[in-house]
Amino acid sequence: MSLLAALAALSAALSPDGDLYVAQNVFFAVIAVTMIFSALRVVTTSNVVHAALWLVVVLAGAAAQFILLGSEFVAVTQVLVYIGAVVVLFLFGVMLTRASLGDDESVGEEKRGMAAVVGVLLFSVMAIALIDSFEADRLVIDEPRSVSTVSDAIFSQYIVAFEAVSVLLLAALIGAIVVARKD
Amino acid sequence: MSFLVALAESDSVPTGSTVTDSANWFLEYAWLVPLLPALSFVGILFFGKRMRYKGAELGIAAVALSFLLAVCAGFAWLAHHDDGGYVAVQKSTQWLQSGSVEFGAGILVDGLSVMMLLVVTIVSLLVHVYSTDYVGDDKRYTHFFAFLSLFTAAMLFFVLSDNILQMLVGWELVGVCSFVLIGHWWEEKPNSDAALKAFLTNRVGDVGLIIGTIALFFAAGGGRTFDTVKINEAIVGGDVSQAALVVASVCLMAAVMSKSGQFILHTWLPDAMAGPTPVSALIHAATMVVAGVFMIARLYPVFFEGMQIGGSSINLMATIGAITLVFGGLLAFVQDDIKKVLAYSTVSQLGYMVMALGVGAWTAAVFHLFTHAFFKANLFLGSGSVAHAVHSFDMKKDMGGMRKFMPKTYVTFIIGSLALAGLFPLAGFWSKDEILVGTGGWGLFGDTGGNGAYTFHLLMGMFGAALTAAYMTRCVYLTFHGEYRGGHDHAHDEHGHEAHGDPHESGPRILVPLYILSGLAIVAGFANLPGGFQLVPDSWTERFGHYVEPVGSSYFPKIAHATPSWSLAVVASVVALGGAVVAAYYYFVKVDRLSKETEASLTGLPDGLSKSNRLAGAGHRVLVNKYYLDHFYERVIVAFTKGPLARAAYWVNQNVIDRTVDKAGETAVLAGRHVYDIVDQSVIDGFVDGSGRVSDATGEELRHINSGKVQNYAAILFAMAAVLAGAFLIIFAL
Amino acid sequence: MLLNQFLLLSAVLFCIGVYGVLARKNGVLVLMSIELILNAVNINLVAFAALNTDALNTDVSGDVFALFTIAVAAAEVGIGLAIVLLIYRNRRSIDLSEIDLMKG
Amino acid sequence: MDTIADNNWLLTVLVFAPLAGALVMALIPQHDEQSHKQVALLTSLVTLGLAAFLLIDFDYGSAGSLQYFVDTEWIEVIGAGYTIGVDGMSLPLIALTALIMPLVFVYSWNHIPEPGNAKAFLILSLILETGMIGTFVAQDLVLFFVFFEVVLLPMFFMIAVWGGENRRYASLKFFLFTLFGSALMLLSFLALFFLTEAETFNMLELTEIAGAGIPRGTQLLVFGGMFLGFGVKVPMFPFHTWLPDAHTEAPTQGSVILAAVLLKLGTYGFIRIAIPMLPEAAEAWAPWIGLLAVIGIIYGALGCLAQTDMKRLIAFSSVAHMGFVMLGIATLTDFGINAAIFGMVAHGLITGMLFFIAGSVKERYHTLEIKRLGGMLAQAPRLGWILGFVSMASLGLPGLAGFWGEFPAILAAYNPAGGLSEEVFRAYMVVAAIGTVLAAGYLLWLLQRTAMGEPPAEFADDPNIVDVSTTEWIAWAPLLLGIVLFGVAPGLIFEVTDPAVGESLHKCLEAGCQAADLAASSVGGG
Repeated sequence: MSLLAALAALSAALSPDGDLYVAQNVFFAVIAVTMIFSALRVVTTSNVVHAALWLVVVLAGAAAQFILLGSEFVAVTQVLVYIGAVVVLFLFGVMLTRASLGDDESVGEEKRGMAAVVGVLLFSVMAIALIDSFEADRLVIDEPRSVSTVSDAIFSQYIVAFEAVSVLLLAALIGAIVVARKD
Repeated sequence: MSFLVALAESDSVPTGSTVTDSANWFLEYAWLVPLLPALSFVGILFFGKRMRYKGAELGIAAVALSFLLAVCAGFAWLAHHDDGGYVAVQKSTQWLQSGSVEFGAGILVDGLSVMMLLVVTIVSLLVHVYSTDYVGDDKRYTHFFAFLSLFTAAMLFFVLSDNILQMLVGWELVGVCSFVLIGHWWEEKPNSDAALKAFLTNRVGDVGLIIGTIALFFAAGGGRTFDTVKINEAIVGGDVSQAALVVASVCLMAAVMSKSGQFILHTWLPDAMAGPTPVSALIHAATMVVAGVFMIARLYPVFFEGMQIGGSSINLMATIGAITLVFGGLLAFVQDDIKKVLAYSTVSQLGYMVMALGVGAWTAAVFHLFTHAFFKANLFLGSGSVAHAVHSFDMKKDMGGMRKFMPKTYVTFIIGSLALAGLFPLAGFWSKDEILVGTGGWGLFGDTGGNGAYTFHLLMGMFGAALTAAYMTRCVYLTFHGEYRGGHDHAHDEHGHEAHGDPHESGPRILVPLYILSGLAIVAGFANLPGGFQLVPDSWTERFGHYVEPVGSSYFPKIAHATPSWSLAVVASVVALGGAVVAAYYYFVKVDRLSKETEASLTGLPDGLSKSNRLAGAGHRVLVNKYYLDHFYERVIVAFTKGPLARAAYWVNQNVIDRTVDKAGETAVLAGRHVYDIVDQSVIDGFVDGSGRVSDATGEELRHINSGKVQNYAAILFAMAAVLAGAFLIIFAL
Repeated sequence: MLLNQFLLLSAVLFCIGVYGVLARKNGVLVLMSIELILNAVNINLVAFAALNTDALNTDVSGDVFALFTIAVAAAEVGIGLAIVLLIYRNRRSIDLSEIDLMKG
Repeated sequence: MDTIADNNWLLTVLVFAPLAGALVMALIPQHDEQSHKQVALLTSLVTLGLAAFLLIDFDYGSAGSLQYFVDTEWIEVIGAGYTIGVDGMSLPLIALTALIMPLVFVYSWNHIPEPGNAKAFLILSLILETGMIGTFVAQDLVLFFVFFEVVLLPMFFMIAVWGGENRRYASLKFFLFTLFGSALMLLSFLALFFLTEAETFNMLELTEIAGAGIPRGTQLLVFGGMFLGFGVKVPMFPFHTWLPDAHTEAPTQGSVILAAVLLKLGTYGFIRIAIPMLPEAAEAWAPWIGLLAVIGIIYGALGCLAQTDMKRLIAFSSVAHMGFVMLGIATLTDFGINAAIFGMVAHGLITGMLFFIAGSVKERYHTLEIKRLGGMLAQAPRLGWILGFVSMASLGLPGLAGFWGEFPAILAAYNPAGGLSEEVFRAYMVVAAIGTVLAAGYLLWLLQRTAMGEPPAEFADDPNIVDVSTTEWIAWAPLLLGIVLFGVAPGLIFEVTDPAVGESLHKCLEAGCQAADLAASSVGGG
């Protein structure tokens, strides 16, 4: 059973008309708000471990959005790689650097102000551009894109890039070892 | 002998045109004349030190060969002219092409350029020979000869040019060679200062030359040509607007003023005496300074029309010349340095030439150029000979009575002086007389004709003649008569020698050039005996003008020719003689007696009335200070440009433009902070802190951007990206 | 659903990430903020993939790119953490404001 | 447009040969400095050989059209192609680049600046060479931009690592300035892409379109973006402040490359991209460009007079010289643009040479402070004479290369293109002509204070001060010869550039730009 179908079933339960699109919008809004809140926490909390945990929420939210967009394979990968591997890596990093759990980091106010201005500026420009350009585009997602389509694309059209990424991963692996080893 | 065969060849002259491209071999191949010294320059530069006579032999050989070629070209021109009239030979090839316009390079051989070839090569040859002795033990002997060759080559290149672009090249090359040669002894600051001054003053004039050249390029006839003949023809044909000609002639006049040392831009010329004497002879007699005069002569239609010479009684060029000739002559009076006397005399004589061209007496001007080259070179080399003996140029301190020690030099110097003073029958007399006639201002016993009635200029010329005779008398007296005042404690002279014993006569390599030049100073005048006096057969008169002046050629304006006048000749001679006699009386009688009575050194003696008369004293002071022009140039213009102006510009650079940029960067970084502070209600704190930062930053620019913190860089990066994207949006919205 | 709602969400996340990168001192936290940025990009990519997919046309390039990004992000975190670790070992601190090797 | 079928490989090889050399060097261990130097020199010589072959094989009869033209798809999605080609405008600059680099490597033979590490230094230089040649052959805006930016980083590192005391500041300033400029430039490129209906980055097509269909106001803005991008690189007057710092702090080789080639990327951009693609806007901007150019001429000269440091003085003189180049470009006539290209080459040779000299002086005297120097002619006569010679060339002495960049630019300003005000440009002409006097002033003054006079006491018996060494001779001789050669026979360059410039302006004319009607405007005057 595809996740999207489950979603449809859920929405049927919620609304008597069983309108998939309304349900999608509702889910989007809920997840988006959660993500934004969690993201804000990630960048504002003073506890590193908390930040990592908030990050998990954002990543999970992103996975949910992928499902809404009909891209199940990406969603699954997101959960596996990000939540499964990357966040764990972060937690290890926190432990190894002994940024003692719950340690307050005092951020210079000057920097926050500067960063906030840059962020807001960036967002406003992007928002204007996006609203201006994609006002009319609607997404109609009835069924997920199958994994086989994605795999076809990866192993035909993007085979070279795929190989390059694998080399990159290998190189990163070796690089990380070289950089981090103790001698 | 191939050249004899070539001489015998007759020239084919197409009818109806006054320019041909096929002629006698020596005329067609006249470009060899500048090429030889140029090659010798390269040769001496690279191999000179290894040669037996350290490169001098190569230079002399090349210039001698050039001289021979020039002589042959001279004969060929005579034959060419006799055969077909005044038909210039032009050989041209493409030099470069830009904007679909071809720029040629070539030679224009006519009477004027052939005459210049002769003058330049012979003076240069003699100077070369003279130099082997004069700078014989100089440590940069080879180098000296190399640049002497290049100097000669540049001048020859200049006079042969068939287009003004090429003339510009030659003109500047001459300038740079003079820079090198004047600064030959660059160890001493005054010498390098003089070299710099010469070059920079010329450069100022070059602004005029560049603009004038460009104006002519676009203005003349079909447009877009530098070809001298085409430009001149267009002007003669009336195809060029008067406005363009006025602009061009005034601009070119500025160039002439700097190069030919006309009043207010002449100050570099006496300073240029810092160079070795042979160089001074070459610069002031035959080459550099007459370049300006030559250019006027070459582009005469431009000036004739632009300055409206015909039918007038005053114009810019003639007036500048007249002022120069008088003021230069006055300055020559107060100099103690023999070379400076001659330098100011050159200024004055150049004034004559420019004035002559300004009043329309073309032939007279060019003829004066011709004769002046010989007697002035003679005088310079003579002064060098004396200075060589006493190791000084100071007439009052270190000379006097030299005729006893150096009788041969004395004789040649006297001949040169008389020729310069314009006394009959030496060269200067004939040429100066023609100039005075040419002013057309003489109406005493019948009108002499000419291009206008330049009476004022005639009077100035007369006065100048008297002055010339007088200051040369003073110079001769101070140098050669009276008691020998030298031999006391000597400073090092330009060679770094100590003087020892009495001065003695110079050697043959110095004397022979002097003999030749003084011989020429005697006979050169006969090249252009005035016609109409019935003293000599008509076929002997006005030979120079006949062969040199492009009368009837398509690139020369229709100018009127003055008729010689007995009365004027006599009056002018009397005036000159009068100047000489007054000066002779003062110096040879009064001063001589005074100095013998008081046994006072001449250093303390007054020149003329300056001690007894306040006004005259003030005049003397003005003259000694060279009309304060140098003060003006150095203290005011140069000092201002180098000092406050340059510093101000630099200050603006560092403190306004740079600071603006730094501040912009700073502001970009600080913007966030300030906004935050204001939002955070700590306006006062923020203000104080911020102003502290600003004042810190004045000492250390870009400090905040440059703090080396990664995140600041990243902030700038993102902020700039946002701003750019915004700009992009705005462009799209338009 | 509108395309824009995803894009704007992504923009918000992106800017929050930028803020984090600029404002945090702790190296690990900066890396986390970078993850936020990358995720924002991923949402964009997948959204466009969804836009380009209909009955006639199944262009899944966006999905593929998102996968690549995830892979690259993993590599980046690995290297980034290794560097943080190294810095910590050398300087006993991972405070970025103390890292000014590039200072002139 | 595919004019030549064979030899298509030539340009690609020419561009990427230095990069290949750099790759080879990356494999050689760092301590083996000798082989690094050898490989670098060899690579640049091979490149020079290829450039020489290009010079020989180039069809001069049709110098106006692109040759060795390659047009391959590259990034399909955005319509960017791998489009390269060479015509008379770019040929001299390619040759200049290919000539300068081997000289830099020869000079590096025993002048690797502190703190050493020949490997990195030479590899960066080779990458620079690829970037520079690539910029000159690119016929696609994206490709052009990529090469343009490839140049930036190696130069940044060269200054930041091997520079003088204040190197961080200078390198950062250089980086920020140029990055700022190129960002705006990229913006303009994108605007061109979207605003012309063609949706292409192909420079030929964009030149054909010549801004048709873009409203005038937008054209002006887009040109403004390019103006900033290229103007910073040139650098033009108010954006020049990075240059003296960068030059002063950069190692000798860096200064030479910067002066000889890098600055030309900006001016080349003007004549290759900005003006042909937006002729109408160019006409509107031209008086302002001209104004900034003449301000630059005077201002640079005044700046020079105020300097106490030899290298900084030379750097400021670049501002003045590039002012002449920009003045030529601003006239929008073929005279002017030809002069500009000549000026670029001449300035490359002359100022490159001056920086070499400054480097050698620094090495001998350990200072470049003009006050402390003196008497070079006495202690190192050949060095002194070369300085004198190059100064003469730099101040625009006829018969040497500098003249043909200056004089024709002034000439062109007398009679600018049809739509431009004659009065304004004639005023510029006079100011520029006065600039030549100032140029003579500061250069001769420099010469007098450093080369003439007696050697100062502190250096009088310094055994370090020796005359020109063999490597220096080898590195310098081609430049010196070039200065004389192009001074005596300027046609060598003018005849190559003239057809190309004519072609380029002709296209403007066809596109409705009111460029110079050459035949009609022949009678000037008053």
